[in-house]
Amino acid sequence: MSELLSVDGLNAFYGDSQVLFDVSLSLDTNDVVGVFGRNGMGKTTLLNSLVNRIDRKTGTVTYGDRDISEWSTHEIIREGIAYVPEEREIYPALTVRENLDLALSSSVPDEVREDRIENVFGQFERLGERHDQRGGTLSGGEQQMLAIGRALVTDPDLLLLDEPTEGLAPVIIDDVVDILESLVTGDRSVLIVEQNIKRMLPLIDRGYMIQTGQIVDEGDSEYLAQEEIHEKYLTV
Amino acid sequence: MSDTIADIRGFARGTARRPLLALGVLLVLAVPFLFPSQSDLATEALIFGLFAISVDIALGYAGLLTLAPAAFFGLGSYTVAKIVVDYDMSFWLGFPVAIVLALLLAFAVGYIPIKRRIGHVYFVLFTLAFGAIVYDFTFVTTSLTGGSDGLGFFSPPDLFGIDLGAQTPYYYFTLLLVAVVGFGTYVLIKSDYGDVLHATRQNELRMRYLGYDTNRELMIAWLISAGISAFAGAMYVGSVGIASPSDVSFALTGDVIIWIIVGGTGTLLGPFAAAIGLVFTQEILQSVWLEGYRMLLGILFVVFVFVLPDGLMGLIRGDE
Amino acid sequence: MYEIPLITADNFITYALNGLSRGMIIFLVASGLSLIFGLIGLINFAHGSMLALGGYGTYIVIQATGNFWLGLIVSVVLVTLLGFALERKLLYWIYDEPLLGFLGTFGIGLVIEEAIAVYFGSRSYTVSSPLPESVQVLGVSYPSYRLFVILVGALVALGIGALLTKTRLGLEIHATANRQSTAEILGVDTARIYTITFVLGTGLAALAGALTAPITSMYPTIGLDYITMAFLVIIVGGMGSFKGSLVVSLIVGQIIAFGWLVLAPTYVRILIFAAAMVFILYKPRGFFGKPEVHE
Amino acid sequence: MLTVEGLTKRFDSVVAVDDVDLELREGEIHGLIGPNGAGKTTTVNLITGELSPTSGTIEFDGSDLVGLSPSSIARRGIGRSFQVVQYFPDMTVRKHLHLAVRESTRTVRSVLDRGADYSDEIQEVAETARLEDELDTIAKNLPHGQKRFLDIAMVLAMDSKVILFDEPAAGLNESETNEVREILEDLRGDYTILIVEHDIDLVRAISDRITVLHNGAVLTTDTPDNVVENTQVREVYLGE
Repeated sequence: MSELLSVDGLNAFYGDSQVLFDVSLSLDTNDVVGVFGRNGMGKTTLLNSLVNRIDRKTGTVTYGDRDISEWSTHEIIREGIAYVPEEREIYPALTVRENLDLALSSSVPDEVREDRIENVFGQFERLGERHDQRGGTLSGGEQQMLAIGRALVTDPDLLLLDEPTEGLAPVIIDDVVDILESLVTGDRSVLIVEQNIKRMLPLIDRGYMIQTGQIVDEGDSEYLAQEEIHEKYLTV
Repeated sequence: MSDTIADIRGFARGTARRPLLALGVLLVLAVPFLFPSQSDLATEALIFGLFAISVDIALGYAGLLTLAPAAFFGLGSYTVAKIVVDYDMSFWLGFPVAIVLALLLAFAVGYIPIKRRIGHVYFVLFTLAFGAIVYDFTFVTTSLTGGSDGLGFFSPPDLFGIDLGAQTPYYYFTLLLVAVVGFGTYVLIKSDYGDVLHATRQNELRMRYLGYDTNRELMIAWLISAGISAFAGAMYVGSVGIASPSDVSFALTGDVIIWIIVGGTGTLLGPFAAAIGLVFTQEILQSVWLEGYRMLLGILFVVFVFVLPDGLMGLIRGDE
Repeated sequence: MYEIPLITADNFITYALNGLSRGMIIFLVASGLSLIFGLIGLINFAHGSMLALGGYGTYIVIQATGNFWLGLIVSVVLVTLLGFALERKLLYWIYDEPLLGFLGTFGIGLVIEEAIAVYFGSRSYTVSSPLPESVQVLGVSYPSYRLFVILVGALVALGIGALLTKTRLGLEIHATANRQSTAEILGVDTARIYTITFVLGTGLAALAGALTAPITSMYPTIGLDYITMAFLVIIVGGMGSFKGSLVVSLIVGQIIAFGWLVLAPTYVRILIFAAAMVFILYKPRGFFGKPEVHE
Repeated sequence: MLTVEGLTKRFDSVVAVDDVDLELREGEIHGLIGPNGAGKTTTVNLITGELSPTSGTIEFDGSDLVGLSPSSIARRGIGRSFQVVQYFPDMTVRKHLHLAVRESTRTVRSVLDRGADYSDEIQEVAETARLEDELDTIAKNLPHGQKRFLDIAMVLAMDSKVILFDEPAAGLNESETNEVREILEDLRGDYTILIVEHDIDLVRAISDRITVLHNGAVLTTDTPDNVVENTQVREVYLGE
């Protein structure tokens, strides 16, 4: 397996405040990697810094064999990285179809475009049924599906998922986890940040623990399944 | 290059500070003797300097982006002219009346936008509309304002046997008042109140949670600014002898904003000096290239906005 | 004193058409301003000077060639290019600073206005109508050129409306205006969207200037009068709302046309500005709600 | 000291804070924890007057605070710090503290009040907040950790009786977090403190009692040890 994404010595700042301290991690092609930690520990900031959606950072981010640390967000996305933000960020006034269409680059030819969108509708039937409905009228679970669909429609090589189960009712979390399961089996690399480690363990190959902006532990899913680790980094 | 700037900066702030200041004071005092033909212009320059100071309080210290300073300046000049020309009453009565009217108008206009925190963008547009209304108003209310002819002509009366209608006495009269009001403003801004405004502009949220009623503090700055603008307008009409729509025009508002940006927002002295400097520059340039003056002024302004947004005072002060 | 003219069926139609053509010009100015504000958040004070350039540019070409239509096209194209250069070289840097954006465009507007004054002097210029004849509309005889202006305004409204709601570009503009950072993570080059929108808005202002030249006389500060009105139109219409700027422009056009029957023009202006002040205080999002371009 | 009863805040259809009861006893340090979106910051914003509650009462020193503006609540003696440090970038540390002392001590609110010399109070507060050597530093030049101390110092300078700390350790490294902890320890007993914090270790170490919020409602209020043992709380945090 070859290394797809590598992060080296990443420090991230919001205004004056330093949120990440010397974070290094890597992800191989077709790997599914999790980053776990309590709220406020820097998980979202980590993903935001990978796509340069943050005030200031130092350190390098290498994707494939290219240094993308200084690229602008849309350039990184167009390179084949898709990002599902924590707050989903669905455009409320646009229809489901328009939300998906927007994510497809204008260089994608019309036929392919239609196919891709239909693929997403095949995967998420509920979105297909609601293709003409405005994003703002969807339920929380449907919005999460749309957010994921919006990432998948571009057929990305690397998928970044920020707390896909956050703020959802337990039943809906089950649905979302099912969806994630179907995603991670394909030949696609995924980086998930989550608080809810137990639901994610079956999905991931490897994972990191993050605490106050630092990577404090790492290991395969078996290692991370130990209760002591959860005790130490995740619970009260 | 930067060494030279640093040297000049050090010179202006250090050893040369007092002598420079003294030289400036002497020059200002000696204007009627050195350049007798320029006394009127110097009077105008001083008044505009005070006007720039007053607007700097609102714009530079309180962060209220107003596009209506000329409305208050004009209110000052029209009030005095109205009282002298139409009501045939004392010139002196005009001053307090002008200030009181300006305070009332400023309160009426500013109360809701300041209280509701409508934000910079809306405040700019709100005052733009207000300024446009006041300007239009001077044209249509002919019986009140004289329409496009304005209200004139008259001369200020004698004071202690000195004819203020003459150039030199009015210059010294203006100098005295500008010095007193300007110094008073300086003292006020150097007191805790200046820090309160400065802090409010930098972080209003923090100020509120330190217990400051920031609406009230901003309102006070807005009123002081309007009052002094009107006072400057009142002095101005004494010098030119006529109140006319140009006293409330958007062009005047544009000028005062240019003075403030070129001099440095929130520095008082900078806008004051820039106003005086640019009034004289205008006079010199106008004799050379009459039509092009304002274009050059505009280019200067654009350069300041994009290259030196802190203004001349910012350049002298450096990064403290 | 002002004489109140009688309203007959005939002159009612004439006034309504006058209001419509005036409203269309205001709309061309306001919609560009509104697009730029809605997307970038820039209070573009240089917008009025683009209108002035459009008008004077047309005049220059007419002096040289005698052809109004050529003048219209040339001046709109040149001003649009100027807008492109300004956005890429200057304004781009100050989008994050609303104060500098306002001051910077104010300064640029001043320079352009004064440059016009240097070249043409402060006297006003008029351009003779390229369509001097009149035609019969609804039983009244009405100047063809003004009908042409109404037509152009309507076409622009339809065209921009379709651009915003039906095209890929419109989708990207909506996404950028609504939440720039989200558009970026969907791969939209938002800097490019900013440039396109600014240039489009500038082109509309230039078009308004060229179209208005045969109707009203031109003077160097003509832009200021138009943008003051246009700013207030977009406040009442809802900043960034394309539909809002169209509807309110047309209403203001009618208010001016019929208002002049009963009040001096200046009073009509004062009333409109006063109404706008009330809107700023109590309904700052205007009639058409949130700043939304894509409807 | 400060008693919150039945506090509820609705945003449209969302209930951000749901019938919360909270009592701050005089001199205690009270932790307020809960997962994201539990309503911690909203609760703080309701107490300080930033938001007005849909229903409920907030009683302080025998009077109801509901409906008062943030500035008048602050003047009554409730100070707060912010998640994102709030300060005046271009002013010295001394000026910050001067402004904070001034508004809380002056009785006549006139513009021309030149202000007394508060150097004693400033010195004392600066020492507590580990800033005694930085009094003449311009705030924006302080390292982030010391900006955090400055935020805290301003609240102390106001001479508040109750202090609400909203994530005082956010964005700090370990040694800075320890210093914040020491500062809080120094304040114990002199002030009544509510602390909202993600750093559970810090909250556990310092609090006399902890209230856990979940989905806007109080899950439990108890001693730190009991809260940690509480199975409900553990479930909420692990999301099981």
